[in-house]
Amino acid sequence: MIPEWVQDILTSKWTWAALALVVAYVLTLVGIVVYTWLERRGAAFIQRRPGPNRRGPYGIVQAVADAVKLATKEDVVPAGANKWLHAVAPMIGMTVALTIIAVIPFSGDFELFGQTFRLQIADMNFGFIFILAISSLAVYGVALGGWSSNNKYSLLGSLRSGAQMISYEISLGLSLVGVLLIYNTVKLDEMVIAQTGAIWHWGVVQAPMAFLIFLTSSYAEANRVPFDLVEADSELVAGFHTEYSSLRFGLFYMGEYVHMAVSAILTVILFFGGWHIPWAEEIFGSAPYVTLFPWLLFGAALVCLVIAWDTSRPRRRVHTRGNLLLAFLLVCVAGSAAALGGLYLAGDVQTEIPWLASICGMLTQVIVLVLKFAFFFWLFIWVRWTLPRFRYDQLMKLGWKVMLPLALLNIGVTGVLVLLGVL
Amino acid sequence: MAKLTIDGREIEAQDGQSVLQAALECGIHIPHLCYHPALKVVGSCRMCLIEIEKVPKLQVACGTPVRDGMVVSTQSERVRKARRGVLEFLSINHPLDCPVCDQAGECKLQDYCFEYGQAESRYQEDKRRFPEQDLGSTLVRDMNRCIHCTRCIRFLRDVAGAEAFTLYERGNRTQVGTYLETPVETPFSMNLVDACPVGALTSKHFRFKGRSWLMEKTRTLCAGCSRGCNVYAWSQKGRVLRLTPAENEWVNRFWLCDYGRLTVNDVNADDRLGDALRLGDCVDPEAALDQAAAKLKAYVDAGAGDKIGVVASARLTNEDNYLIRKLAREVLGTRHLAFVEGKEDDRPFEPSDRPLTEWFIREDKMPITWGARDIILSGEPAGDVLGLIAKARRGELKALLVFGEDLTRVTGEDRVVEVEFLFATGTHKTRTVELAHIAVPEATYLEKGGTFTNEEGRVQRLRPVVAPPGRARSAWQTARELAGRMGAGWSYRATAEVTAEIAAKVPGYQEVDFIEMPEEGQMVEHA
Amino acid sequence: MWEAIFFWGFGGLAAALAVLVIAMKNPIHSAVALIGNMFCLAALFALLDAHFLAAIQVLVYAGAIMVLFMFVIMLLNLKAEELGRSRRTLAKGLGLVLLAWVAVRFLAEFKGEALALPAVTEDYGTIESIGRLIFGPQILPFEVASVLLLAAILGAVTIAKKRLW
Amino acid sequence: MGVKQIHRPPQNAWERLYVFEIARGLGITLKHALLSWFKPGHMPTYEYPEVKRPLAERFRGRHRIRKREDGSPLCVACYCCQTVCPPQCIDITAEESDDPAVMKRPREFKINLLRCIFCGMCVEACPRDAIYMSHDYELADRTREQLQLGLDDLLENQDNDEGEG
Repeated sequence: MIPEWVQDILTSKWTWAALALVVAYVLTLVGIVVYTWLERRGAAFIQRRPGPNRRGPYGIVQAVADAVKLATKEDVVPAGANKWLHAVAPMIGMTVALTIIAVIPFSGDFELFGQTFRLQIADMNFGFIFILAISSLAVYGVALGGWSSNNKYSLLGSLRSGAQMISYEISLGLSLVGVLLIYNTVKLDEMVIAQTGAIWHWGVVQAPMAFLIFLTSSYAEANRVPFDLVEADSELVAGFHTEYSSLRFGLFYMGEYVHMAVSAILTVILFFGGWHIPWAEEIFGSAPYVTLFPWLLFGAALVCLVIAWDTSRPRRRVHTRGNLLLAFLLVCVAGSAAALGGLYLAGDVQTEIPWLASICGMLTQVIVLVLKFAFFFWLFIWVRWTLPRFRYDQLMKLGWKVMLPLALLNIGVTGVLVLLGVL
Repeated sequence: MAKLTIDGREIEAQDGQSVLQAALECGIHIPHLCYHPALKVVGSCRMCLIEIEKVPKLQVACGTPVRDGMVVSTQSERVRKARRGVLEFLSINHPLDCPVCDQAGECKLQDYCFEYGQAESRYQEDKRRFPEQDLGSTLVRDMNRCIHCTRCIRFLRDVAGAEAFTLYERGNRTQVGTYLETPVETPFSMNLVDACPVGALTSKHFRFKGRSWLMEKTRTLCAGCSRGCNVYAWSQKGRVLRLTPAENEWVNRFWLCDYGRLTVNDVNADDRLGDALRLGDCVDPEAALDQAAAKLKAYVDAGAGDKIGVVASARLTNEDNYLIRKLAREVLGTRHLAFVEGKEDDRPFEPSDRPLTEWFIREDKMPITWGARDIILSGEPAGDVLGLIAKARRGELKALLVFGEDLTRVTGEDRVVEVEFLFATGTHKTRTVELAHIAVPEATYLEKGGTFTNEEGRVQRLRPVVAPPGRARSAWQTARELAGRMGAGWSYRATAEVTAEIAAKVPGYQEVDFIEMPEEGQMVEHA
Repeated sequence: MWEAIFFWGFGGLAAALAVLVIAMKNPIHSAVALIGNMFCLAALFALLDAHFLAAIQVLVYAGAIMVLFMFVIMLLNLKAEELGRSRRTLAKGLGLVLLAWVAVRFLAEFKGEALALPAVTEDYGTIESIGRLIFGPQILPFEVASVLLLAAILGAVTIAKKRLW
Repeated sequence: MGVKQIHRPPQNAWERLYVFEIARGLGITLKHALLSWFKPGHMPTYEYPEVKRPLAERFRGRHRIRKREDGSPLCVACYCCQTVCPPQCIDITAEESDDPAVMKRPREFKINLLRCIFCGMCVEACPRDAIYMSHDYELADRTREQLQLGLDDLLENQDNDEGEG
């Protein structure tokens, strides 16, 4: 028989939490490949050029090549640098960004073999405070990285970004307080549930001011344009990561993308109903996500077919042949998805195979969440290639003289409205 | 003395001088093609036309003697127009092949056409065409380019003493050449290339090797014989391509013999020594000198310094010989010092108007036989090379130092004396160098500075033209290195320092000044 | 099992980092060690079910206060030679004596028995219960503390700025 | 030095709100992104290795030397190009030609492309119009030696393109 301690470990919540962490982190890191690809091609499209389109279908393998290039570069530690902190700083940035993923609910509750599950690593009763606490640590990666490089530009960049992150953290936190008052909870999953139903239950409708402040502050927190003064290259070379190369630079780089991903997903969960589709129950009945799944499958099959058609045809100007292998694979996927969808539609799965039904429902929720997330991630890129960079005094002015009073006002107004029973 | 005015300048000229000579002397350039200071005046090119006040027609400057009160204009519009006309006539048959012509860049016709000529010729008819003609081992004639100035004819007839060239045919068909196209057989044939103002006569040796404007021109000396002719060495990319005579009224006038010109082939030979040799192996010269010095020091320390023989050479410079002597006498402490010298020549030395063949080339093919006698002997008993070799053969010498000479050429045998230690320096891979225990490379006369004392007792300055191959250096530097490694505190850094010491120590050389030496050289008294 | 591992792990780390805070010569290293120490403390709070306190610990101390500390240290940017060599042997001796005294007292009190602590209630450590405490019975000290902080802010501004308006 | 005053157009309240102006900007960039996505053929870029940008008539690329009808170089080794070359990247060695009408021809004609500044002075200077600059600009290679053009390199691929002559 299995020894008792092994059973202990297997049944412990810690074990499953650790496992979920590993899965979530691996998926996040894989996601970075897509994010960088999206950023590069997005930037290219906005600038009317093709961007990376050589390696792999639509150039997606280019991101892997970038990673390999980064990893195989020489790891330079500048003379006079504080070696230990220089090594630790990029890890802090990355760790902080990854840690927040632990509290994000990716789906609602679903039943499986008599137990209730939810795609959330840590179900904390103080979710958003945890997020604030952890993201407040992100300053250290930037500050220590800049300081330990023994470079004036790095130090200036890190001080700038430190001040920027602290300033905007306040308005970020305060904007969340208003949301908190509306949802009357601090648990992220409960916040999502609070947005069920009509679209005016969504946070963005109920607290538009909080949404704007949150969005702006999260851009500033992620050091993205228009708040990327940290790496204002004309002034500071590359800011705090001037002296970083190889994988250490890669960690900062990936940290930024994970940060963006976390911000985007939080935006969805706090203001855009998380995995919910508005009026889902009204339209699709009592188990809307289970019912919706086959349609999603068909949609996915359609997308696969379009991509297959697109990759198999020779391209104008680009003198590369269509990717027939990929097209073939995609057609296969599309075919099997359609078959599965048909099968699902034909049988009454909800009553016959309840576990499959709940998994399908869960998958639908994840897909909905991912689609919403994709838009907000794209928004990061979109904004980056649209807006110019702020000047530092404008940045501070905006943070302290506009965002902070607005956030405080928002709390007051929301509080009054909640007391009056309007919200 | 005559006083005349040229272009508004008052100048004085000697009676009997032509206007052209007087003008050239005071730095006024009148274009001329057929005039050459050493040749008789014919006035055939009509290039030097000048306008003289109160003379109705334009006159040739080369053929008009100066007269007191003459007022000459060399740049008036009338003169310029006349010159343009002359050039147009000269260019009627002259081909436009400057790109392939060796004379381009130093061609007077080209220069004058550039200055006075018009770009387009009014002459529409065909130019006359001749094939190139081989004129013996040194010359190529291209009749197309000839402008019939007859400088070549005059040089051969009046200066070289070989009446080989003449004008034949008439008018438009006039040609210049040898009778029945026989080759030119004179040891001064290449002077014709210098004499020709255009590219009608070109040198086979220099043909297509380089362009005059790309080469560097250095005034130095020829080491072909004891005359010590002044030459210009033309070099490009570290290689001397040709030697041309430099004017020196007291030595070689305007001329240089073919033998002297072709000594440059020795310098460019393939068997030059660039690295040290130790019994056939290439080694680092520094290490070779270390070993040689250690060996010699062992002899000296053992009291066997006098058993070392030292052979200097009249092929080297005064400075080389001086330091070789100093090395032998003061560092090694040997009496056995000899030098290789050239043949005696009892003909008078002075340049004269007699044909070049009678006086120019000296029998003594060593450049400084007389200088070496002054410096190496300095009043001490003469050392004879053959005597030294004989001593070595008898076993009286343990080591032999040979500087810049091939002993097999002296003895006429294919072997060098067998001694315990044979050290040699050499410019080429000679037998001596190959058989030496240690041999180091040596620079030739075009690769080093120094002074030559010619047969007449004229000290002239030799200038380095190109860098020596590999790690070769002058014999005086080799001597300095050896002495330095043996513990002598010599501090010569530059040739001038050795020359200064020669001036101080060698009788008769007091006046010699390396830095301030005039172009014609300085005379010393042979002891 | 896991809780024990985490407790001893974070506890040991917290103690080690606390020692490093005073042992490190480079003030930045000390500051980093202090941040780590606070993080470990937060973890210990979390293990004690005081999640809110843990989050606030990280948010306020590690995330805000230490950042300002670090900025000051970074801007001073002391060189190794300026830091000099600490030679306060008296202080060190006194510290050791005090430590020994505390240890002796602690062991004398503890005697290896579990402390009798009240059981954790359902709402222990939640935001709601803490909020009720702070804004209920503890409202006076809370407000006094905030007035104190306000006074400190005003004082700092008055000292730093020569002309206020 | 005078001070240049820049007068920015005054912003009205709507513009000062920024949010809508930002949205307008986003709209513009989105328009471009969508155009690029759905009409990739209309991008003003060239997919370089496969598609080459049309070159100007006067483009100065790698040198070539024209040939006579019998295939020998038109060059007569006059050294004019070598003389005029500002970075001195041309190195000619002349020799006697077999053809008495030609007289002189290059034995070696070396161009150091690493030194060449593609100024075209050699083309200007050439009295025979023998040297010209082709439209060949893909000159990367793996070793320095491969970028030292010799006579054979200069004579090959004559018909490829005709540059400035």
